[in-house]
Amino acid sequence: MDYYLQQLVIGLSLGMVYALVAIGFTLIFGVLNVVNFAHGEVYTIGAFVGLLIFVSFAPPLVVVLLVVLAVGAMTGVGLERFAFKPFRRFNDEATLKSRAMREATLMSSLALSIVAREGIELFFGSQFQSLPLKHMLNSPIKIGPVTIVDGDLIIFGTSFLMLAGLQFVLKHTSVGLSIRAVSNNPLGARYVGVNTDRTIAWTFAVGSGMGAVAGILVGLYYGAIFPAMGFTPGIKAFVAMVMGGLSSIPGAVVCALIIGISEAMSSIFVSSVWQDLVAYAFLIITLIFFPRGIFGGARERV
Amino acid sequence: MKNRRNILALGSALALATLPLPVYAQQPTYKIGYQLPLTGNTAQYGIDFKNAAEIALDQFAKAGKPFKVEIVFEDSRSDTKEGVAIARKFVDDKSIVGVLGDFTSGVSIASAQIYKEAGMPQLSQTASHPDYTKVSEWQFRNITTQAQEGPLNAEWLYASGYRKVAVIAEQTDWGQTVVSNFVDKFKALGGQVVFSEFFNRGLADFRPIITKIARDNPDAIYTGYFYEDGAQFLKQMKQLSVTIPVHSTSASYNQQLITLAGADAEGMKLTATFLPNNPAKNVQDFVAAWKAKTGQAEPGQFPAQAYDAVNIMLAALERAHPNVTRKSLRDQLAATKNFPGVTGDTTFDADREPAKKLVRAQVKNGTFVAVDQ
Amino acid sequence: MNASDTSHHRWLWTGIILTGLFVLVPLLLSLAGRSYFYQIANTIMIFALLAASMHLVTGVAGLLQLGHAAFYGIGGYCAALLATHFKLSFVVTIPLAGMMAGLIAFLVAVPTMRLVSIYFAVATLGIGQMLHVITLNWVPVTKGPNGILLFGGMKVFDIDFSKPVPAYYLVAVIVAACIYVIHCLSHSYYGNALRALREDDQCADAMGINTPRLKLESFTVSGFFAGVAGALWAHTAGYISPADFNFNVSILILSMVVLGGLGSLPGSILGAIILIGLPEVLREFKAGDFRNIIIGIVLFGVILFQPRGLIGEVSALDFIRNQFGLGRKAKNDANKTDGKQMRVGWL
Amino acid sequence: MSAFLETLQLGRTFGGLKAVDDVSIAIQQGELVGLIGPNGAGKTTLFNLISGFTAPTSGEVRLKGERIDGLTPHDIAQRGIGRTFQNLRIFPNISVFDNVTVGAIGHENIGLGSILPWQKAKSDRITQKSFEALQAVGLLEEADQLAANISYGKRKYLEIARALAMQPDLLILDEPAAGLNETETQHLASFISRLHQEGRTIILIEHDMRLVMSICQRVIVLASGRKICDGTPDMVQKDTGVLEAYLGVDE
Repeated sequence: MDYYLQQLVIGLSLGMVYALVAIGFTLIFGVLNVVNFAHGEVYTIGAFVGLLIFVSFAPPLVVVLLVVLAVGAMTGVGLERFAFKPFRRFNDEATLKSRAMREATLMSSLALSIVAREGIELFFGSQFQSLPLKHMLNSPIKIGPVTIVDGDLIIFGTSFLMLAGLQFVLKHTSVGLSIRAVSNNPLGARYVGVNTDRTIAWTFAVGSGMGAVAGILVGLYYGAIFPAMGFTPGIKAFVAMVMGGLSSIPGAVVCALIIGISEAMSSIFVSSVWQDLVAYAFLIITLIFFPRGIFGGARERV
Repeated sequence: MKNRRNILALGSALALATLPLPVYAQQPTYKIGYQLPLTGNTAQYGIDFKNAAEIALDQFAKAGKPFKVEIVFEDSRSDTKEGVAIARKFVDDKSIVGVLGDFTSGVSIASAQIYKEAGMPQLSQTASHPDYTKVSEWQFRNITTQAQEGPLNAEWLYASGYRKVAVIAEQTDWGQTVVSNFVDKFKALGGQVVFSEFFNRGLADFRPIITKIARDNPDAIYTGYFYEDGAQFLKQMKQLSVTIPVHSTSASYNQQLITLAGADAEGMKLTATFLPNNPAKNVQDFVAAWKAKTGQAEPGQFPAQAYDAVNIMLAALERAHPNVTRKSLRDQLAATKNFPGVTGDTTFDADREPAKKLVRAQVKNGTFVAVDQ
Repeated sequence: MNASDTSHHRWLWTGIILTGLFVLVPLLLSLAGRSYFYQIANTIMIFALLAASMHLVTGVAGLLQLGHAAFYGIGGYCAALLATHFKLSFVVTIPLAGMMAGLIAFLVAVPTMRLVSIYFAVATLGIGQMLHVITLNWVPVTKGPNGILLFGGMKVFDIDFSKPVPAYYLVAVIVAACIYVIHCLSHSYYGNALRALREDDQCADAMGINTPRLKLESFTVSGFFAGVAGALWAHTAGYISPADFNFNVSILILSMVVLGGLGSLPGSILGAIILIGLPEVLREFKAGDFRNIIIGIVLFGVILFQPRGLIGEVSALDFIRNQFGLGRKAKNDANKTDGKQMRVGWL
Repeated sequence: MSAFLETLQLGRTFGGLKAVDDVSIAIQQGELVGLIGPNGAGKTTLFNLISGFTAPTSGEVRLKGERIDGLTPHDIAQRGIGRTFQNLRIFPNISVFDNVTVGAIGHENIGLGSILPWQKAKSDRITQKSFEALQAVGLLEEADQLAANISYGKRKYLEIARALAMQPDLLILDEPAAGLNETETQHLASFISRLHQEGRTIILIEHDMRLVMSICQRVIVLASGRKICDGTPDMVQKDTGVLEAYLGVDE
């Protein structure tokens, strides 16, 4: 029994890691309806920036997270400026929603992600970076029969804060209002005086800042910071987003947890090499049988 | 509609063809090709090889031999496509008489097909795939395969009193041999393998596997991983308060393992062919040169492997001199006997496999030390 | 469809292409005396076929495909397994590998066909990854990470096709034939039907186009040709492992199609030449460490400044005017124009 | 004689909303029928029900006596219903000619086998039909331009040409005059009349009352998803129910 409980807890913490990445990813998709392939690299950049700060100044974790958030937000704005904005040449509805733009930005963000990953690799090498071990978030905490680490609590807390903060920003600030407006109807928002370009930049700032924070947190959690670190969480976040109905952030978070738990639980029955199959199977099943996401509520975006 | 394609193909072919071909001086300079990953996911290994090779070449140049040797490094990115292109390139260059590399077995084997066809001796420092040396008589390797290491470890674990063992290894060609060779011998000795599983390389989270292993409560865990996965595994074992003794192979021998895992690496046992604190002069010379060149800590198993591979090649060249051809170099390589390398004495057997002496080591106080036998 | 596709130009161009492919390029390569160029040429041709097969499904039919490498891999594995287990000659394994890949593509396509745009892309990504995980871990059949080594060589009628020059001709003949078929498909009214899918599949449906069937067909055909490419790779390289068919390869092929211009077959082929050739050229210039970044930058630049790729979808019906003088003729002689004269469509 | 196209108690609900409610209409061969109604009356939904874009929740659609509800749009199109769209839906990145061929391709039901040499007759028929359709709408000059590059008014005709290339038995035009100016509308009216005189059966959905009243023999009025009037233009103009529906008078 303890064994199953322990696997469940591991699955939960795995799911929380995916959820952390999925929040920013889903925000950007939900607003713009574009896939940001470079989100995984923003995550990696967050981890490397955090690592540099730790190595150079060794400040408290909170300070690092804030700096990483800021750097991530700037990266996001830059990313938007170079990979997304040029394709919104016209601000009519056809352009904002066109498939051509979606696919062009998918490719442009992919191209930038190659540049970013190769750049990091060139600069730092492709190996795991050595991280001062004292900064790692993996001190075990025993709760009854199961063991968790302090990082689990921090990641849970951060995810919670992000979700709550995001809800607050979206519901109670003017930036949030314009983000929601652009998400619903970019052209309409523009007609009523919302600065679409600035709002989209804000969206990228918020989403990428969150992605970067996820990067450093997960980096510290596993003690593994390396240029290709963004790929797997990126794909899992993607799957979570699709399962959750594409534009629903709480949906994506719940689905991330489901994926994490399923992966850990699957290793009870089969060899862990098949673990990745779980997420992909979920993806395909969702797409084929629940095209609106497993909660069904969200609007279908086709 | 294929017109443009051909014009471009012609254009790029011309562009490549008109590049200046090197002109060779009359003095005997032999060229060796080295294909290795200098970019991509495995670049860290390739860069280490390059450094080690340059140290070996440097020492050779200072030794005042009657001929010069040049090594041509080409980046394969651990990508088969690029590996075979490099192989063709080396084969084309008539002045290249022998080839070192590649890093992964896959790229080494795909390139080996070309070296086989062209008759070019190839010596890989790390290709451990059982089929690699079976490609042809032109393939050599300087790494002890698991056929040797596995049984040795099985005996060690059995002698330590362990009867129930869990085995995990990465899902690669190498990992497969780690498991099969160990398990066969361990069962033959009368031990029991209670758990055996593979994991995908670069897996961040080993906790589900560790929890599973802990449930089966083995006496020890035998692991086939490289240092990065190893560090993750050891850290997460400590995190879950699992204290089963861990044994590993020479592949995890790297100072970085201890840097990454810290105190969690304490106590891990492994077999190795190279220990930097071996007092032998050649080892100490290499370690000193390595530290001076790279500014890093002691070299790990793989750079030492590459250093020896280069020196074995150079020694074979020296024996073949002055009638150096690809064929004569191959024959001299095959004749390598008791070559005194930093990874121990190397002799190639009839299958062009090295026989090496493995030492038993352990992580103690943040460093690898030999275990008295 | 291009202005030059008039009937005599057609033969001229075909002649030039075939002479170039089978006489001039080998001649030049032989003069250069380096089998290296043959190797590059082979890789380029195999990837040109991959890009062309993806062109059909992504460029023409507009189905964004992120798992193409999986079909390439199925072809490679099928050929390698048939060759090692049943000692079959490549003459047999190559078409069989194509059919196998086509069959799997068909099975994959049946449930995913009604998905649209990004949903479909995500599904192909997921299925591609699943197939990769399966080849990597289904050890009893695929030998898993050990890969498959083909010891046999490629001897038919005493010609050893594992030597660079015969291998070049073998690959050139097969790739040229396959690309010709793809060309016929994409430059026919069938191709127009696929383009209609790309532009607006709902609308195409209302025009009487059987969109699910067309999607299914184009996906299957594309899978078939990817499988042929995989078999060619397996036989010419002599060794395959799952690493040859991972996600990065899918992205590489997609990049070729996008770089050359979505919807343009010559563009896709040009993309293959650049993305395989450029790293090698940069290698010559000792730009080793930077070459992957350069590729990323080139790709980005093309997407940004040449949204239609290097050779975008060419203005489609120049050829009508050239071929039939319809523009002018119609004015004077509109009612008399005989449909029989207007042979358009495909070469 | 049964009607050429008829809907029997056709209904479609979205959520609780009855977009189309118990609508029965019958169109005879060779008629030009106008379908009008205030915004949100369910005109386009009715249209989508007929052309198979939306499945009905109740009732049936019959074409030449055969049920066609529940069939896919391409099946229905191949049975002879050609349509245009309310918001122009041309294929922008291919040429005007290629746009039109798509209609003919649909009619010929082109498949993978059609690149085979002995299928050439099909291609020739497609070429001819497309050419004739382009000629009919007067767009031959623009044949090789990208569809995205021609003017708005011409795109309207392009859409009609594409539908004509389908050789439809019934042509459904969804607000063809939307966005056109006075002169263009005039021109369109005479064009539609000509199509009708050539013997085509046409349903015209339109906002522009004058256009409908001037060329249609019969007008059907929808309001709140229901058919409230069906008769000659004169009758419809005098009908109080129609007036109420348009003026928003409560019942």
